[in-house]
Amino acid sequence: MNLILKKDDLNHQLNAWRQDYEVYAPQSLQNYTHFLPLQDGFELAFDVKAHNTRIPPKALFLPTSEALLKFTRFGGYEQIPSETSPRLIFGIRPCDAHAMTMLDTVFEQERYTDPHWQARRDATLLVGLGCHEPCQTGFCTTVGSGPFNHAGLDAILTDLGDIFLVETLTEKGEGLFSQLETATEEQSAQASVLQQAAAASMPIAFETEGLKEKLDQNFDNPYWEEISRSCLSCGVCTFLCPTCFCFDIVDEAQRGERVRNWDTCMFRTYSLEASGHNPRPSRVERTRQRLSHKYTYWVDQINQIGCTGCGRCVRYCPVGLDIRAMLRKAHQLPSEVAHV
Amino acid sequence: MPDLDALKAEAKRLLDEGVVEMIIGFKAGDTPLHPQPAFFKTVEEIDRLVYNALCQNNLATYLTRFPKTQKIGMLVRGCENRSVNALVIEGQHPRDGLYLIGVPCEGIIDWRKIIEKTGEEVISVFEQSDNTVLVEAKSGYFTLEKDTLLHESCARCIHPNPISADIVIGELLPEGDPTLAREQVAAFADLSLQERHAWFRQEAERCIRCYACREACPMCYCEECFVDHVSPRWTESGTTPAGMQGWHIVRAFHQTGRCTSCGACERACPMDIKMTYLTEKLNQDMRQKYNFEAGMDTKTPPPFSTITLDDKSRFIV
Amino acid sequence: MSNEAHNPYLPIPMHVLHAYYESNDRSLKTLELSFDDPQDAREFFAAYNPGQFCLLSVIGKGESALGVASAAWEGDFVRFTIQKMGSVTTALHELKPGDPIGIRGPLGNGFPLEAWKGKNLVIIGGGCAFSTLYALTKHLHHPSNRGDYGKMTVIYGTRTSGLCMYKQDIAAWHQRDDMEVHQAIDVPEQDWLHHVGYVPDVVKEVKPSPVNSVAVVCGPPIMTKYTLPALVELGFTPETIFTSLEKRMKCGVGKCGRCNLGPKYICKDGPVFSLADLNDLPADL
Amino acid sequence: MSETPKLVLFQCQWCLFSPADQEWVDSQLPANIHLIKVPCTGRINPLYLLNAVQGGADGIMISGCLPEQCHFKTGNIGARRQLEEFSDYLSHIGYEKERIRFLWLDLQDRGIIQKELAAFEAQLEAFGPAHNLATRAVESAGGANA
Repeated sequence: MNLILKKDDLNHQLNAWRQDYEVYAPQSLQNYTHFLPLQDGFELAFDVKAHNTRIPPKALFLPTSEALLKFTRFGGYEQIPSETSPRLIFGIRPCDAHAMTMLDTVFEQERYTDPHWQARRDATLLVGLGCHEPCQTGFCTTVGSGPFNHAGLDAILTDLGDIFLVETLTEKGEGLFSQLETATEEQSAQASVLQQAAAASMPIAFETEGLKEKLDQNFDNPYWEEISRSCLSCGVCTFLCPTCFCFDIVDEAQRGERVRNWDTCMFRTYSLEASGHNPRPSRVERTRQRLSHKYTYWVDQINQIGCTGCGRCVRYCPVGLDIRAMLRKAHQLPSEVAHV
Repeated sequence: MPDLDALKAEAKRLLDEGVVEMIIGFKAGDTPLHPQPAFFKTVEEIDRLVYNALCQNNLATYLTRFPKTQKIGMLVRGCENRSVNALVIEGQHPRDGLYLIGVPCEGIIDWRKIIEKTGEEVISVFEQSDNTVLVEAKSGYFTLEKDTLLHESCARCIHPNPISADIVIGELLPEGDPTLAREQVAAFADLSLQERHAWFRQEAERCIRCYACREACPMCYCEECFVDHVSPRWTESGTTPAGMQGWHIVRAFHQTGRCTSCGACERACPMDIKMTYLTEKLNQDMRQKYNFEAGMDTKTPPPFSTITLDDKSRFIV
Repeated sequence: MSNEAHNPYLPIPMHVLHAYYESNDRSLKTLELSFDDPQDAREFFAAYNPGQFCLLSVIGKGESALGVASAAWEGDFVRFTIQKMGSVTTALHELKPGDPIGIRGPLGNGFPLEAWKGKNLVIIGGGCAFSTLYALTKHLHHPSNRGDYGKMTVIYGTRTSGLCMYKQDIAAWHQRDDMEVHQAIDVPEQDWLHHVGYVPDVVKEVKPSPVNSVAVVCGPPIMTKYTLPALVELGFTPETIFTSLEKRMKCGVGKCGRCNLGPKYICKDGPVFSLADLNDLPADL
Repeated sequence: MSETPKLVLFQCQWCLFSPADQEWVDSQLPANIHLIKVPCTGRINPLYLLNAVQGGADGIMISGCLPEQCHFKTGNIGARRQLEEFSDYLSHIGYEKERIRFLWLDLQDRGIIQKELAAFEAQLEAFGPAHNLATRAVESAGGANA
């Protein structure tokens, strides 16, 4: 259902939600924006250039560090209860919301479900804000997402100047906006034109057809060495990625906790075994893992590219590596090399 | 700006005559604000060499990746030249296995400042001869003063000229004013203890521990970093206050007497965390206490690895 | 809201029942652990299948993934043989009977025992990786299981005779008439009555028949690398050769991403894979 | 200040030449002083100090030998260079320089460490507890390593 939220009423609406939810929205932190809980007198900050918050909102579900267990005095373990207070994330961009649905397939599985992730996901509503002016480094339309993609969202807003057009996408989302008046047909049509124009204005960054096969078949190609030559092997691309989820589990003896921290396949120590053997000893193998995971392994697993094109890795790479260029280059790889 | 053609000609000569096997330089990036470090092995590849004020990485960080027997040519600015010297002192590459193509540096532009000033996405950037930068953005052109775009560590740079390059391309620049860096440290030291701590905490606690600062730093070449050490675990592993602060405290301290104030750590940080106020404090201390600046030659080891009995007067507390 | 029953990160509380060295150089130690809560034991053994692994957890040190080295019928305990390697395994070596310990598991899928019914089994192991094969052999020895399978051939190689694990049991196996046991060491030793040579060579020498057979190979990567082609050469098809993979693991339940191998996670999709599976996966080991 | 300051003493095992002093340090140290004995002050990694600081130590005393009296020739000199700089550096970001005190003992000295520790404690008491960098959640100072 399409509704109208006047921009003048936005703060009022957010405050009304604060009665029932802890409301997170992008606010400015130093030079960038970050999802922070709204306090009295809050000021929203939407990054006009990058659109996205610097750290993807996955951090609200999988914090950079969190305690999994506490050690008890007598050599036992105590669970840490999962957060379950109701939360609402306002202003999440469609690429980030789409990523949440992919991460769900990792954390919520039939056999094993991550209790912390699940509790937070179940307790959280996502209200998205579409990007009517797509960002420069983003390539959402290329990888099957889009500036107004609905995946993972309970409602999505389209900026129509003085008003937001609200499209409620789930029952919960409808409940959030039950007070609003319905949009006119013209308004809906106006939004729809805008949405299509936004998607159309994004160039196709690379061809995805046949990409998986190319990468699959060229596991040992010098291509990987070429694209990873200037890589520093830091964790910027993966930590800022909305679909990267790897973590490390570490015992903090002094705190008496078992914690999990974000980790990344780009670190040397990530796959280093106690024996000294490292399956991915250099930047070549690590870059291959990062790209292959997103562009072939995810496709095998859930039939979707594990990238939503948010463009953070491109924008913040300290050496200016661009995954789009890497994948364009991948198309020049030979197709019929036998898999070794 | 140095003459790019002269740079390329020299680079081509080095490869052509077999003086070096590879040249580390920059090539145009895939995005307008990010030229990429590049490794040129053939004369033909040199055509893609670029050098401009947006080249933000310290190329010396790549040096330790290559075998010590390899003959390497490298484009060096003032700070990179000194980083190379510091690495040579620490035995990371023999100096005679290197050919340094020096470029006097007018300062590195912080791409974030361009975006901040234009307020929109940038399509291309041209440096102009009158010390301005012409930025083509979505809505039109902006002319920006280059001095306002410089990265902080470049704005207070003391040694913009390569000091021991094998060849220098371009006119040497006047030395920078050493008081700027000193004043900056002094200004911070003048704040109250609580203010200084509040600043430190606010910076450190945005850290996500991606270690881009470590990887971008030429002097961080340890096989195993102290944070990766498992037993004993030196600092907390995650993004707890102790973990984040511990990382920033020790990362900078490990650079004592080795840091060349290039600022690559700060430029690499995805969270815009300030770090040079820490390293600069240590650099100033080294200057004052031991009259030492890192990388000024390839012989003098840093103060922490020179121990003399002359120190004894300082023992009287 | 409690997710007590579902938290896959919570170890089962256990105690060390027995701890003894397995090899003469003290690099291998066997721990037998008993459950603090009988309910945990029931749940564990209801789910357990040889070939599965557990994460052994030492407070303050971390967790280490180890294959289970006991069969369910042996009693209400779980056995692990641990090679001293990193900080966690060193801490595990220091445990004494009575010490508390936590384990998570059984994890992974174990050997496809149902599918193997009616077949001859060729069990090939090297070094400390033999532990899960020991569990398999023990499982098969139980009278209610033995009849389901055909001929059993065990080939077990170690670097030296002193490194051979489960010596008493293996000595007893030589006496059994329902199985064939071939032991091997890498270099000759005095009084050694069995094979001398590397496992792949011993396999070629023993020449197990591929007819109606499956082969299971567990050993160090270099042994596996050469044994798999040797089996193919003997006529085993990729679908009848199985091996167990190892990689660094943290969560053990397919979340942390560490043991990712192509589209699979070794922890939840493995650790047992057939050679046919492996041929479809990237060589990222 | 009513709270007793939490103190960590890093002691070079050679610096107390008098058995009586060493005996006092080994067995009669007040409960608020955590002793970490090291083979030489040169063995003290700045990370040890950081660990103490983050663990909530209100003060750190490093006792070692005078120059030319180091059992390992120059361990103390190297230590002084590094640790003094480290304490300078910590004072830059919130841990007062005065909270890290060096005590260089002559082999002839007797009964000095007791007085120095008492004086240091009095000074720290006047300072109050050090909260700034005490970010590690532990109960007691230096308990981090206990």
